[in-house]
Amino acid sequence: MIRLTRDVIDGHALTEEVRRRHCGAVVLFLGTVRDLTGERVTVALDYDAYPAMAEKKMAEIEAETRQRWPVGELILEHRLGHLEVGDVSVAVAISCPHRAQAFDACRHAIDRLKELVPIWKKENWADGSTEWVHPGA
Amino acid sequence: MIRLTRDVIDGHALTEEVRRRHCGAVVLFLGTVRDLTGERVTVALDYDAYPAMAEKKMAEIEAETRQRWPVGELILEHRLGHLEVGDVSVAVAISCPHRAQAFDACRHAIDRLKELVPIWKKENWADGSTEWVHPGA
Amino acid sequence: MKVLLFARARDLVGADWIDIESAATVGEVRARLKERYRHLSGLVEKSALAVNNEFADDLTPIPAGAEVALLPPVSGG
Amino acid sequence: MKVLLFARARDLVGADWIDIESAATVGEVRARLKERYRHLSGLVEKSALAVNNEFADDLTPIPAGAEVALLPPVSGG
Repeated sequence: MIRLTRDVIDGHALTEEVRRRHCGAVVLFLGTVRDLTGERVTVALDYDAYPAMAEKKMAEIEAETRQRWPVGELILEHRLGHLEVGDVSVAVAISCPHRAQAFDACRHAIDRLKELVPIWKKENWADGSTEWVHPGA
Repeated sequence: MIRLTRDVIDGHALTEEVRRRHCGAVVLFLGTVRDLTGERVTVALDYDAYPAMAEKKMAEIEAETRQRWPVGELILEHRLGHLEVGDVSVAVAISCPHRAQAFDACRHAIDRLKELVPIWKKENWADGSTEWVHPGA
Repeated sequence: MKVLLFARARDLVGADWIDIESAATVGEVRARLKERYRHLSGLVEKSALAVNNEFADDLTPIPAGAEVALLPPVSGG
Repeated sequence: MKVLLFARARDLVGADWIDIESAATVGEVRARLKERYRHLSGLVEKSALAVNNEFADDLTPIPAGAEVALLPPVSGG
């Protein structure tokens, strides 16, 4: 399952949603807004997306992850809009029969999301300036 | 922080406990009681421990993990006693500045726990028989 | 034809999308964007283009009525 | 001297610990356990021994008053 949302991400609900009787391992990844990037102080982030394509890419990542690992359940959720330091911006919850599978599959899903999904963040630095983050550009 | 407990493990509380402003990544691992091992059906597990040594080894694993990765906070918790299918037997919650660190450190901690900590499980099979699990013995 | 803009590209142009002369391929779209919006050209160079919600290389043809978007390097997560 | 037992070893003996003649090293403890509790010997072979809450190889000496434990292969998690 994949979701784009403007609401608070509830990691606990995701974790409960993916638990399965035949799965001995659950892994939850939460990406949270960090207060420091290098030496610069972040006070908030704004996330923007190309929603139709972002949902399509997230669905492809889900399908690809299920193809490679015996996933019980998998949820990929990304929040959009204005987030403060400490807020959860992205969550991946997954269950698999065994732990190596759950770790590998969870990590694959978040790595691919960061690489492929058209979502962008804008830094709100402590000095009042803002800056879209475009790695390599 | 490490804990042996006979109570239900609250993964959500652990996740909240480890979140830190300078850490952009939180990983939670939950080990849950699976209904199948190969073709055999489990109805419950009993966990026994050598408590003093188990706590010592868990504390060593925490220290070793903190030494190798920039851990914000780390909690290792293992439940003892009688567990039904679906119950959480073990949890590792961890925060780090970046996600690769959090995944690697979490996985290291649970791998080491399974290798080193004197805790044993007894299968309660569906046919009414029981069996201590001693890999390789 | 319409090209959707996001993030820094949208801020640089001051609009959610721009209208350019019809182009047959993604490469032509890229060339027109660089020609017409000079202050965007550095970013266009580093951006991907999407046709109907799929990443597309410069040789990809653009079907009639396709949704075309300029995607600066992503930073979600 | 006392040797703590766990899991299958405890079930096989029917006690939380057993008393054996004092031994100078872990290897001697292992040998005595195998000698005295025949039905335990296969498991002793595969088990670790701990002295004062630390894994100990057969050459490890046993200090006076040490806590000694027989640890069958662990299966926590």
